[in-house]
Amino acid sequence: MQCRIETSPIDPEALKRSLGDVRAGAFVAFEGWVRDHNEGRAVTALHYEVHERLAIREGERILEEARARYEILEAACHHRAGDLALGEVAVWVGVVSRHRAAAFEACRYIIDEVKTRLPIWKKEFYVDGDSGWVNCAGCAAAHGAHGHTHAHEQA
Amino acid sequence: MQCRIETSPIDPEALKRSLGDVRAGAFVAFEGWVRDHNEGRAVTALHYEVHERLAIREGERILEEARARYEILEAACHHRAGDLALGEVAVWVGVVSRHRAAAFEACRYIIDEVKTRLPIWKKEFYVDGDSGWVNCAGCAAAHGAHGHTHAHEQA
Amino acid sequence: MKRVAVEYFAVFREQAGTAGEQLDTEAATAGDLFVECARRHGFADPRERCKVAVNDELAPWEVALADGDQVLFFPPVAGG
Amino acid sequence: MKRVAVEYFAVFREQAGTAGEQLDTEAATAGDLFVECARRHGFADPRERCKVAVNDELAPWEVALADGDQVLFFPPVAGG
Repeated sequence: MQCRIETSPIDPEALKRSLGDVRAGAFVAFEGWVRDHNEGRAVTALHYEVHERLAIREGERILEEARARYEILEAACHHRAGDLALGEVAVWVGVVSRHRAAAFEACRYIIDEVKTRLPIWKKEFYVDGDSGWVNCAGCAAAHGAHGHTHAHEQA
Repeated sequence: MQCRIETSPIDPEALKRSLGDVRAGAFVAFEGWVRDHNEGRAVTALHYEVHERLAIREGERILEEARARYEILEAACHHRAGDLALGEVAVWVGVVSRHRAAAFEACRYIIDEVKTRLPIWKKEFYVDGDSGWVNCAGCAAAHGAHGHTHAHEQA
Repeated sequence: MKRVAVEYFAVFREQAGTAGEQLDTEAATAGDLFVECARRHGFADPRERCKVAVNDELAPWEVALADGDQVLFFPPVAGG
Repeated sequence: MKRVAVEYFAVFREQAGTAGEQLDTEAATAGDLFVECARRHGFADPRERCKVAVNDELAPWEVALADGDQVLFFPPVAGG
């Protein structure tokens, strides 16, 4: 049940192998990819700021919660920090279980919690040279110039 | 929206790359792995018999159903045929979407339908040298010697 | 009386001892033909859990058979 | 009066113009200190959407501050 913050590209196949278990019949993975746009603006790159120590601690708490709630064998979550290019994997969650229902439910639980609880902040760089911290509602006031007044759209 | 039957090992990373899309923010994958046991018996290997032409046709129908029901960008399903060893990937389903909810729901839909609709049959080989077709209820009579009288357990 | 080509898969092939056969039958529908074949070969799976394809398309059990049809009998599936 | 070490992250760091500062404060709780810092630096995010960690542990806004505490103010998170 490992949560890690990575400063170089995430290798999903290697992470999956680390979860391998002959008792496992099901594996579910989620990957968050850097998209080419967000809230209608063309994005060229992303920067993630992470408080690593607290992010890992909170991430491993979430993994343990998933293990308590669902019949899973193993789970892991790896999140990038630093500068990312379009198409890169920003976050990877993998779960193995005997039966598929538990793996699907646990994977969904983990990514939902990770997105709202880990001390991680995303700065987007736009094609027009502008940039801004992505932080949902509240950023309308903080970043009035960006016009982020509509509901925040996230993968 | 591609469904394929593979006679050699499935390469999840290559399949994932084939779904890449700069608009995509979320990727969800399911893998079914050959487990070391089923219904309490130690399994050493599996053989999948597949009616390839009808399996592909039904699989692509399922993928189109998923596209009609959920807001996804791409999806694919690859299923093995022939002899598999413990730990091998028997089936891979991958879905990309803008937002994660659709990818999770579509991936779950596809694997649920694939397991019940594709003309694919699984023969298990047991550690005691015995073997049997895995086919849920009904196999109690067909394979009385195996004692498969309880609810069928599948990943 | 019509002649049809029947193919068996997985446990049906093993129980029939053959992958397929030419049959002369009075069966009006795919379902009737299945009952006939199941009795002859001792298929144990109930028809509701099996499937039939006629001329390369999955079909309902009520589909009428014609001379020369190709009929595939599928035991309960177990993909994944 | 106590002295605490405050650290700012992401948009808070940019708005404060510093990653951290030593503050002498009368604030009784982390929440009170946040209000003080938010007013001074013009933080726009409402406290309900922000988080605080005191001495390396996430804490409720009601946590009492002691002399020498290390206080981290986190703006709304956006992982994934």
